[in-house]
Amino acid sequence: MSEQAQSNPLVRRPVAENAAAETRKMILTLSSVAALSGMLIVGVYQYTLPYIEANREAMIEKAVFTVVPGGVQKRAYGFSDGAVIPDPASAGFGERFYAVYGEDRSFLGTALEASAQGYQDTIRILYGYSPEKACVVGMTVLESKETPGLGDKIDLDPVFKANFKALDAAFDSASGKLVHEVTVTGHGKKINPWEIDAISGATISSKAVGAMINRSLQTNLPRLLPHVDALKENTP
Amino acid sequence: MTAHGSILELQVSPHLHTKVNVSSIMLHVVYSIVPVCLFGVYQFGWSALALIVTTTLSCLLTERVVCWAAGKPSTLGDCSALITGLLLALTLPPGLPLWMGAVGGVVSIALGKALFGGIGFNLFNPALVGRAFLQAAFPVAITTWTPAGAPQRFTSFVPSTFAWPFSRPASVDAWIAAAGVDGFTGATPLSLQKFSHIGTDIGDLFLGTTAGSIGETSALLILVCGIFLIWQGLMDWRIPTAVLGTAFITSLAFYVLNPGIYPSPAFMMFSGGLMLGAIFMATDMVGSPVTPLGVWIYGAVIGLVTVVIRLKGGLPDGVMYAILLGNALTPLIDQWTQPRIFGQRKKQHV
Amino acid sequence: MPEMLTATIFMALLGGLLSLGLATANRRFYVKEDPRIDDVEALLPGANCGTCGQPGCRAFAEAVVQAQATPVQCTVSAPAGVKAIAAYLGVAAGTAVKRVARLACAGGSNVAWNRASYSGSQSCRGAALVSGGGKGCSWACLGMGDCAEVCTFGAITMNQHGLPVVDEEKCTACGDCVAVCPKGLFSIHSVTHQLWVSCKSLAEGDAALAECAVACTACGRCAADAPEGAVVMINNLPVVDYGRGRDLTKEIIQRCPTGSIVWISEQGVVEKGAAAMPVIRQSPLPVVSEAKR
Amino acid sequence: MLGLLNQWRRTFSHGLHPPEHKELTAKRPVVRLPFPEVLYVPLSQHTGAPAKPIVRPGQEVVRGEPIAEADGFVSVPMHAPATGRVRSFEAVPSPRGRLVRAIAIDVYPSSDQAVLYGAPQDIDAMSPAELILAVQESGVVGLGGAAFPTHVKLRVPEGKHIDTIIVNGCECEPYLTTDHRLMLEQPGAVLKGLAIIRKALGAERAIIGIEANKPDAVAALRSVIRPEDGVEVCVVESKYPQGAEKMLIKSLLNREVPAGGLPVEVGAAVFNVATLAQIGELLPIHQGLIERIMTVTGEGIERPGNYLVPLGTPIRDVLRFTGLREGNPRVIFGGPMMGPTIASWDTPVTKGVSGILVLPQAVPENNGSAIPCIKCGACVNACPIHLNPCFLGQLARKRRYDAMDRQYHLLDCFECGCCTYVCPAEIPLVQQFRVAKQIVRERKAQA
Amino acid sequence: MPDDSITYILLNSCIINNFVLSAFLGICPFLGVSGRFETASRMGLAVTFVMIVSSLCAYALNLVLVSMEMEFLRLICYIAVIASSVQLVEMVLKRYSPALFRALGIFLPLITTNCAILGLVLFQTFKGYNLVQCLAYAIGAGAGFTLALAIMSGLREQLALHDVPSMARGAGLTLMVAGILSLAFMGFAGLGN
Amino acid sequence: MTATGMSESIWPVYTRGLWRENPVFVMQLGMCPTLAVSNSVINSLSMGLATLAVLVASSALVSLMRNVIPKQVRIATYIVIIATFVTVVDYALQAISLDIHKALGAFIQLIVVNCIILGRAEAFASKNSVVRAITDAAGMGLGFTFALICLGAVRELLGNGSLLGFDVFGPQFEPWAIMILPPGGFFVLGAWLLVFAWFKERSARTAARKEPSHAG
Ligand SMILES: Cc1cc2nc3c(=O)[nH]c(=O)nc-3n(C[C@H](O)[C@H](O)[C@H](O)COP(=O)(O)O)c2cc1C
Ligand SMILES: Cc1cc2nc3c(=O)[nH]c(=O)nc-3n(C[C@H](O)[C@H](O)[C@H](O)COP(=O)(O)O)c2cc1C
Ligand SMILES: Cc1cc2nc3c(=O)[nH]c(=O)nc-3n(C[C@H](O)[C@H](O)[C@H](O)COP(=O)(O)O)c2cc1C
Ligand SMILES: Cc1cc2nc3c(=O)[nH]c(=O)nc-3n(C[C@H](O)[C@H](O)[C@H](O)CO)c2cc1C
Ligand code: SF4
Ligand code: SF4
Ligand code: SF4
Ligand code: SF4
Ligand code: FES
Repeated sequence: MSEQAQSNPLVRRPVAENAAAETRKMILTLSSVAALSGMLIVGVYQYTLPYIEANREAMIEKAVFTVVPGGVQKRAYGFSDGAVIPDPASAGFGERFYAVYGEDRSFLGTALEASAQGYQDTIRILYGYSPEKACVVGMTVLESKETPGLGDKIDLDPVFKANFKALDAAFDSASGKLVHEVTVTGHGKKINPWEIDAISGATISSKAVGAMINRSLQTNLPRLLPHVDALKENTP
Repeated sequence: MTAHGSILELQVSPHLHTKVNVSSIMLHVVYSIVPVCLFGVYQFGWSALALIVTTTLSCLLTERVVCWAAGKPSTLGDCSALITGLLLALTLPPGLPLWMGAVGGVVSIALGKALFGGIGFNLFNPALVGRAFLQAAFPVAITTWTPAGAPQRFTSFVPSTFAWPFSRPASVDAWIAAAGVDGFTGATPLSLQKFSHIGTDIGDLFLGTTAGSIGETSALLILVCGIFLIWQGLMDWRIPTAVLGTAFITSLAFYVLNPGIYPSPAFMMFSGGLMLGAIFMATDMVGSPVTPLGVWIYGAVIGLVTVVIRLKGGLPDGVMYAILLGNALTPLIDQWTQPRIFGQRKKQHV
Repeated sequence: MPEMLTATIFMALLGGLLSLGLATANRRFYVKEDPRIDDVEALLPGANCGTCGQPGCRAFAEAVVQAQATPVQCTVSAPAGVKAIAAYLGVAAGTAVKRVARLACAGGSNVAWNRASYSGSQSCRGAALVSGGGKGCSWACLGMGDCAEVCTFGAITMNQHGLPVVDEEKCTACGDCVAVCPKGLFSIHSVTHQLWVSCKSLAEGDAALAECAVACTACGRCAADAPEGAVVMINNLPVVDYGRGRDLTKEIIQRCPTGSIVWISEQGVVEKGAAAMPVIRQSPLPVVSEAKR
Repeated sequence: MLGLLNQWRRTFSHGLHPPEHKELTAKRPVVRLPFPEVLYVPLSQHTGAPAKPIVRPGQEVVRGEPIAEADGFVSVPMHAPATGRVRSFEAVPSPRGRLVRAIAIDVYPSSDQAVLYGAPQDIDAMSPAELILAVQESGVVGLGGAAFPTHVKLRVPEGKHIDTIIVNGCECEPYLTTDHRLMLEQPGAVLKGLAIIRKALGAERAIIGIEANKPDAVAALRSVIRPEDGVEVCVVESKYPQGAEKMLIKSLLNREVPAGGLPVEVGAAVFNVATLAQIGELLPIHQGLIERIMTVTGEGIERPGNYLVPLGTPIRDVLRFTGLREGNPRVIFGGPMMGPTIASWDTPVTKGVSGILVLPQAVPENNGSAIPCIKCGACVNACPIHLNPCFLGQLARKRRYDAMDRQYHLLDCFECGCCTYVCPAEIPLVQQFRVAKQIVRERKAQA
Repeated sequence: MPDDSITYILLNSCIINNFVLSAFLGICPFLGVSGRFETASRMGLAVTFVMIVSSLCAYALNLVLVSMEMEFLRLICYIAVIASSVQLVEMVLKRYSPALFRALGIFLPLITTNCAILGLVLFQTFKGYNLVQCLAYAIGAGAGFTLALAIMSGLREQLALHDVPSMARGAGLTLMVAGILSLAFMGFAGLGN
Repeated sequence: MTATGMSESIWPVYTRGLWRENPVFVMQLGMCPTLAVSNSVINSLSMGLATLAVLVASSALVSLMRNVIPKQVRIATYIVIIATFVTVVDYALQAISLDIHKALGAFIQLIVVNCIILGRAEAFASKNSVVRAITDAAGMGLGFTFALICLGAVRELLGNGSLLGFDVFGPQFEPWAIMILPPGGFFVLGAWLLVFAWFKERSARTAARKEPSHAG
């Protein structure tokens, strides 16, 4: 029962008679533990980093090749003051986009990220844009908390996804605007190629997707289109 | 003196009592709900009737089972479970699969009432707990509307009505199309207004010839039934007044600011579940405050939240959530609005 | 590897800085408190989970020390830990002779008459307000069990005649039953007080018997049989002087005609004197009006 | 104009109006009840210290003779209600159930029972202090029900002044018609008593408050009031508990007696009409209170009516005279809203008993378990004190007495019973509150 | 309303995605300390206070870590800094304002090891909020936490007067009530779109 | 000093956390991750195992260092230790599967503040030998995992019609979305607690019936 005696509260601790030494001990313990932790974390971090990067790469690749059908290769780009820089340093999507190339190293299109507030929380998507066809060619949801069975159909409903197989995104460089704004219509009311047929019962989520694509196209196309040729050449 | 041989009874004063008791109150409420039910059946047909019967039976049965499990005498006699069942049905879309209605009934009574100790002890309106559960569980089914007055409503059931328990209901599109009424999509006035910016004729709203939940469509009928209850002294008139008044003022403010976007106050008042909620649900005494000031605050909160959800939120209607929120706030409201007692001095000691 | 070095140094510095800050603060801002709080806190798990209803372990320790909470309320502590705290705090409380609640009435429904029939909420306090509750003897137990209801320790049960019975094991002498009984029938006594008067009726002789078959008739035999002054008659009731210790013997109860003065054994068994009329009736007496009697 | 405004104000908020049932006896003039064989005069018929007997067993007493003297200031003497012989001191049941000491008097059956005791005294010549003493000697206590010694109310504390005397002729309890008959039959006595009290208090105003359901009483009083009397008769709304003094003061003067305070704090004093009538009759001839009018009524009575009953008559004898129907009755002293049921046929009537109500056996009530409070708020809207009986009731069930006292003003409940009357769940609220008040007081006394 | 506007951040963290009722953060104190309104409201205030302090500390710390490219130390640094700064605040309060300490301070140790705080700083980092947005986020989250706790305590005080079936007494019922509250708060979903 | 004295065998130390002192169902600790990530069995399992790992590792280390750490900084030290292991687990999980990591979201990092871990460190590990500490941690961690799976199973079954991703009810099943949503988490955990309370009450009642009564 030695432990018991040690922590028995009835045995009073000596009060601060040795305060300086105690403080030193405290500092020493905590900083050495912290230092050790730091070491351990760095070690683990460095050990797992390659695996994590590989995982992440695989995930991005999967998403990118879904939204630009036929893609087998990709290259990351970043926007920077009217130019596009290949293989930017910082990780993640954000101000980045991907140029996608097919089997024959031909340029198929780009994959861009967009986000907006949905029904529950922010929805993040990746969509493919083909300068060739002047169309959105695919869309996948990266992150959403929309209601299962309702809002989450934006990722699961094939009918809804079909909207993005060839969504008209013709750009008028003269005015710097889309020829037709991408709009969301009521369920089953889609007539024009630039319209998105909303999911019945999930109008808000559908509208969020439409709005974010529209906004993303509006901001990104002006700075992307001038460099399409460069993208075509810079095959990976 | 034979009478002197009799036994003296000891009773506590007062020795007189009103004739009103809990069962009689509940029974009168049932009487006043029945016309609303009948109108719902007239508008939406056999499917509506089947749903009303299902939820009611489900509530009654659950109540009975719960009493049995707790070893208590049956409390069916006080009719409160009957009200819960009827009101639950009135808030549901007419074509809702019956099995979902039954689930709603079980949840209303078991979760909304029995868990808290039964009648008088429920913190929240049981019928609305049931409906809120259904809405979160089956968001698609509960927003699938069928039009009012469809010609085949008394010859056929809405196809979704008889979905197998736990299975997905059939589509109602064909049935609605068969109604053949032009432009009928079954969308409710509120969602038309919110998502398509299409207004609805106030007269139709008032009389109740629009799509919607079984019992919510006719503002007129609900008003009449409510006035009957108020006249009988069985309902607190201040609550509906506060709810409707606040809703009116708030929506008027929005409307005046931007008549192009926001609907008129009249539309607000007569559309959706506001009237039903204000008259039959917000007034459930168990979940509403008892203090004079508290009652007004409670009503105002409900009115305000309803309008805010309708105009600014993601859902077409927010009455249910507003009332549940009002119920949740009731204990605090009651605490904070204790009346000044007769002759109370500013600072009182012993 | 430079990353590893930076990180290690960074963390060491951070750790050092924080602990230095805390240590200085600990000394600069030290506040003196009841040392027991620290000790109880040391015995607690320190999870600061709040499950006990107190905002953290220290607050719980404070509450326990101030007796506003009981150690069991900490669900994280193992039962043994709970006991340790209780033991730690209990040391100061000390130990004493066990005291229990005793009832001064034996007028169950089979022996005591009713004068009128009370129907209303089944609460002694409530009934007592309605013309005394209808029992013939104004001092009698009403038998609706307020005492059993308030006893947090479940020490009181109502017997078949509607009289409360105290389980002396469970009784903690908290006094709740004493406070609640409208007729003031309970009092807290040391278990060594074995001589017990189980009646409070101030009525005398036949008047007392008319209401209850086991009432004290104020005949004074117990007082006569007791050593001088150990039991005295005051207001038609015997009063025991418990200070007389050994003078109080079982002999005193022997000649009591109704058995209203009794001897309670160490096991809590109630013994009546030899002369006491046995009570045969088990079923409740009917409610009768006075005219009939 | 102001009068019209006042008319509007002549009530208080909340309260209720139960069926009156007054038609049973309202038209029946007061009849004298014959003397019983034995009278039991309890020594404690009033609030305050019991009187001290000044007779011995076996002693002969003459009707009206003092038989017990006041024990202190808050106490009054007793007078023999009939000529006879003191038999013994006995314990008799009181309405509250406790046994109390009473002087038992064997009534001489052959006596003509004339009041021989007493002598005229000149009221007009007496000073207020002398008047107060005279009121005490007459043994008069509040006949409105509380039986509070009237002379105590006449001694106004230092620094306070009573500007208005309110005469309480409301009789808001259902069934009772005692005050109603009295106002019809003895309006003069009421006025005379009022004049005496007014003199004793030096009050500027006097208002007689009568509920609107007694227009004949209003007329009777108005007919005897001379303009120079300066007495106003005001009609107040028929509503229970209009007769409670706090409510009546609010109705008539629009003043609120502070919570926990006395009427004197708002410069008012309230007297029941019967109290005043007795003072008006007894003081000039220096006699004591020996009998009172009471309504004996209810569905259990064969011959309901208003009777003049000698104090100390056991109800057995009262009911023998009025007849009692079969069944197990509830016998209530006072009105149905506040009166207690009594537990023994031997209970004698006392000064505070304004009526004996006999109701048939009650249907079994909700014993506080079948249906709990449904928070309908009816009680909150009925409580004239603006308490929250709904919360008080819920707390009482859980024995949270301290919270009831500290947060919900338990001690201000004056047990009018409005809340219980309206409660659809039939919860015995007042009973719970009485228990709670008792316990809270006990706890406070201990602390 | 743009989803990074101050108003939206406030609304979102307070009502739409209430920390307790829809984000599941800080459930332990929510269940434990919601028995009485007194305690609950003070706990709410204390949490709000700690949230603001932590949010600011974390914002600054993150700047340092990012500039040193040591994001992998984020978690450990956050928790260490939050814990120490809160403890420091606690000591200062105890010394200099016993009244305030009584009111708020005693809650502080409980709050340090509470998901809501760490959750807040982690989310604000993920969302990349700037200083003002961080502040708004902390205030909104704190207010939402207080709101949930206050409502719950009111309901539980009321429940203490009810004849709840014996098996439902305790955490089970509290969770059910929380569920119903969470249902009610679903009504605010999509607000501000 | 714990509590449990030395004479006790190791087995009860282990089983205690599983059932009698189950951290979720009995002690009601670590509720946030319990509710937040239990919307499917796989998430529950991953979270449970992650917590288990952190719990065991930190308990072991705390127990090892129990005689070195000064009292004043013990909590701070524990937190640092725990945070270290959480970070380690976080990276490990990212290396194993990003999908699961994403599903668990910030709650992996929030393991740091899971009261169970600090509670066990302080209440048990800091006062017991390494072996006992690890046993206790394993018991608690498994108990936590068990509770999470109890929740996850119900929520996944009703909310998605599947178990561990396998379709159970067939395509016609209408999922109960509420079960995946926040209210569902509260309801299911509440329901489990009610079920346990019911069992406890029933067994207490049968026990009381067997026990001879004292009174009499
Ligand atoms: C519990 C619940 C969850 C919902 N989830 C979503 C959602 O995730 N996305 C969405 O767009 N609408 C959602 N809604 C429905 C919207 O509030 C709104 O009713 C719908 O977008 C209207 O679409 P409609 O016009 O096609 O009926 C939800 C509704 C409820 C009751
Ligand atoms: C303890 C006590 C003291 C009182 N003192 C006075 C007093 O000084 N002056 C007075 O006018 N009335 C006094 N009263 C009488 C009350 O004002 C009131 O008339 C009496 O309690 C009966 O009123 P009720 O029938 O409305 O209950 C006193 C009453 C009590 C109980
Ligand atoms: C609820 C309630 C109702 C009362 N009703 C009457 C009444 O109808 N008539 C009456 O004279 N006194 C009534 N009283 C008594 C009065 O409050 C007050 O005590 C009395 O008028 C004082 O006069 P007294 O002392 O002469 O009796 C009532 C008291 C209470 C508490
Ligand atoms: C005016 C009024 C409205 C009512 N509204 C409802 C209601 O909306 N939902 C419900 O379940 N019960 C309602 N009831 C019935 C009853 O109060 C309810 O079953 C209780 O909540 C059960 O404790 C209502 C009763 C009255 C008198
Ligand atoms: S002892 Fe007192 S409290 Fe207990 S049952 Fe008898 S009268 Fe009631
Ligand atoms: S209430 Fe207290 S004193 Fe009375 S029996 Fe129970 S434990 Fe003993
Ligand atoms: S009895 Fe008390 S609480 Fe009830 S109405 Fe009267 S004063 Fe109010
Ligand atoms: S009247 Fe009765 S049921 Fe209504 S609130 Fe009051 S106590 Fe409750
Ligand atoms: S796990 Fe305890 S607060 Fe979140």
